[in-house]
Amino acid sequence: MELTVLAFAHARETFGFSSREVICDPGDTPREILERLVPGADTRHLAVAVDSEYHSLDAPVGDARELALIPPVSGG
Amino acid sequence: MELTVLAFAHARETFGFSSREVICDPGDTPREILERLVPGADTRHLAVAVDSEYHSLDAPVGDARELALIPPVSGG
Amino acid sequence: MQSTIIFCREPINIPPPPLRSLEIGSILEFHGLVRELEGGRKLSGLFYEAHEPMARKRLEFHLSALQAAHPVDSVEFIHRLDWVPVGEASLYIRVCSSHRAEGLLFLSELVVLLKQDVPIWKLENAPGS
Amino acid sequence: MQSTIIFCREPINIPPPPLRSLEIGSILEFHGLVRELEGGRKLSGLFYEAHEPMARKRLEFHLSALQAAHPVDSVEFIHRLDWVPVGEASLYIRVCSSHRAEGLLFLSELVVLLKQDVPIWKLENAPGS
Repeated sequence: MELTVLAFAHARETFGFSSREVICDPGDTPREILERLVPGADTRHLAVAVDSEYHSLDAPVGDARELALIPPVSGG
Repeated sequence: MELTVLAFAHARETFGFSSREVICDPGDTPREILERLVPGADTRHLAVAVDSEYHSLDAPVGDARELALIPPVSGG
Repeated sequence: MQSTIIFCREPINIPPPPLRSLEIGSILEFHGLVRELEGGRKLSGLFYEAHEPMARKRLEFHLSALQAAHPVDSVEFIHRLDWVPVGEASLYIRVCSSHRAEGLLFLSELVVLLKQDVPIWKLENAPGS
Repeated sequence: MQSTIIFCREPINIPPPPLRSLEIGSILEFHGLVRELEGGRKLSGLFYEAHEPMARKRLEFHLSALQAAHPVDSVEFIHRLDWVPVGEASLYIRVCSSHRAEGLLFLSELVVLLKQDVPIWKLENAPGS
């Protein structure tokens, strides 16, 4: 399946892209997908969202269309 | 000496005036002055101010120019 | 801190905010409106009365105390007196500060103190009516 | 409760307050302005970026939770995105309620929640600049 990976703010610098299409399986976890994209990338302060809902780095993405990389927020 | 007694809001109804000039001595207390003005008037929920500062009902008014009768406030 | 205390007898006229520096990060505004129902009765307005010189003195005292606890850059306090129709503002407060935390505490504690000992009263009817 | 969530890319345009009943007794407004100094450095502005659909979803979630805790009549949330010059507002929130207590809690908790998990970011420079 095809998944859109969106990298926001500082995650864009860490991962080196703002949007990327990747091929993955429903059983893949965000951590596995990110490791394939950028091996060894730092995910310590990163949250992820799947189809606009926060999601564990280690839970399968299922039939998601979008994976968003969410560094610490700073709105307001 | 002459003292202006001001009655605000519900105190105006209790005491029956909004402003009154009275003759008193520096040693008189607000309670004594009020008792002379309206014998038996209810002072239970009344605060008083002397020259725009809160004052005890039982402390001498000294050389005050104004005694204000302050029922419970309700601004805002 | 720059502070302004105004008592007016017409609809409250809100001045432009006193943005005195580029370090103001928070502007908080509070409008207190007269509500139609008060204690279950339907009103057309409220009459506000004050011991103005004393109210000003009490407010100045509270503003100084609040400024020591929650430093802000400016506060404007406007209270309308006399008859205020339902739906119109009897009170307006604006607090400008670097950060919102101080502004929120300053504003919320100011309204509490106002209702505690500042000689302003609301009456259901104008005196003598 | 009536709630509005707006993301804009121009200076924030404040609509007239949605006074939906004569039982509104409190209007609270918060303007968050971009400050010149951030971490000791002098800025000319900040660039705001959001995951808009997700930010909207998170905000809707928080507004519902806050409404259960502190019922208010309406809330308007406006966040400006892209470049916001120093001295201009990046955030505007207005809360209308019967009483100020609910409005103050709603407003102050909303800003805390916003900064906790709503995907909006401020950057010192525009991406790619």
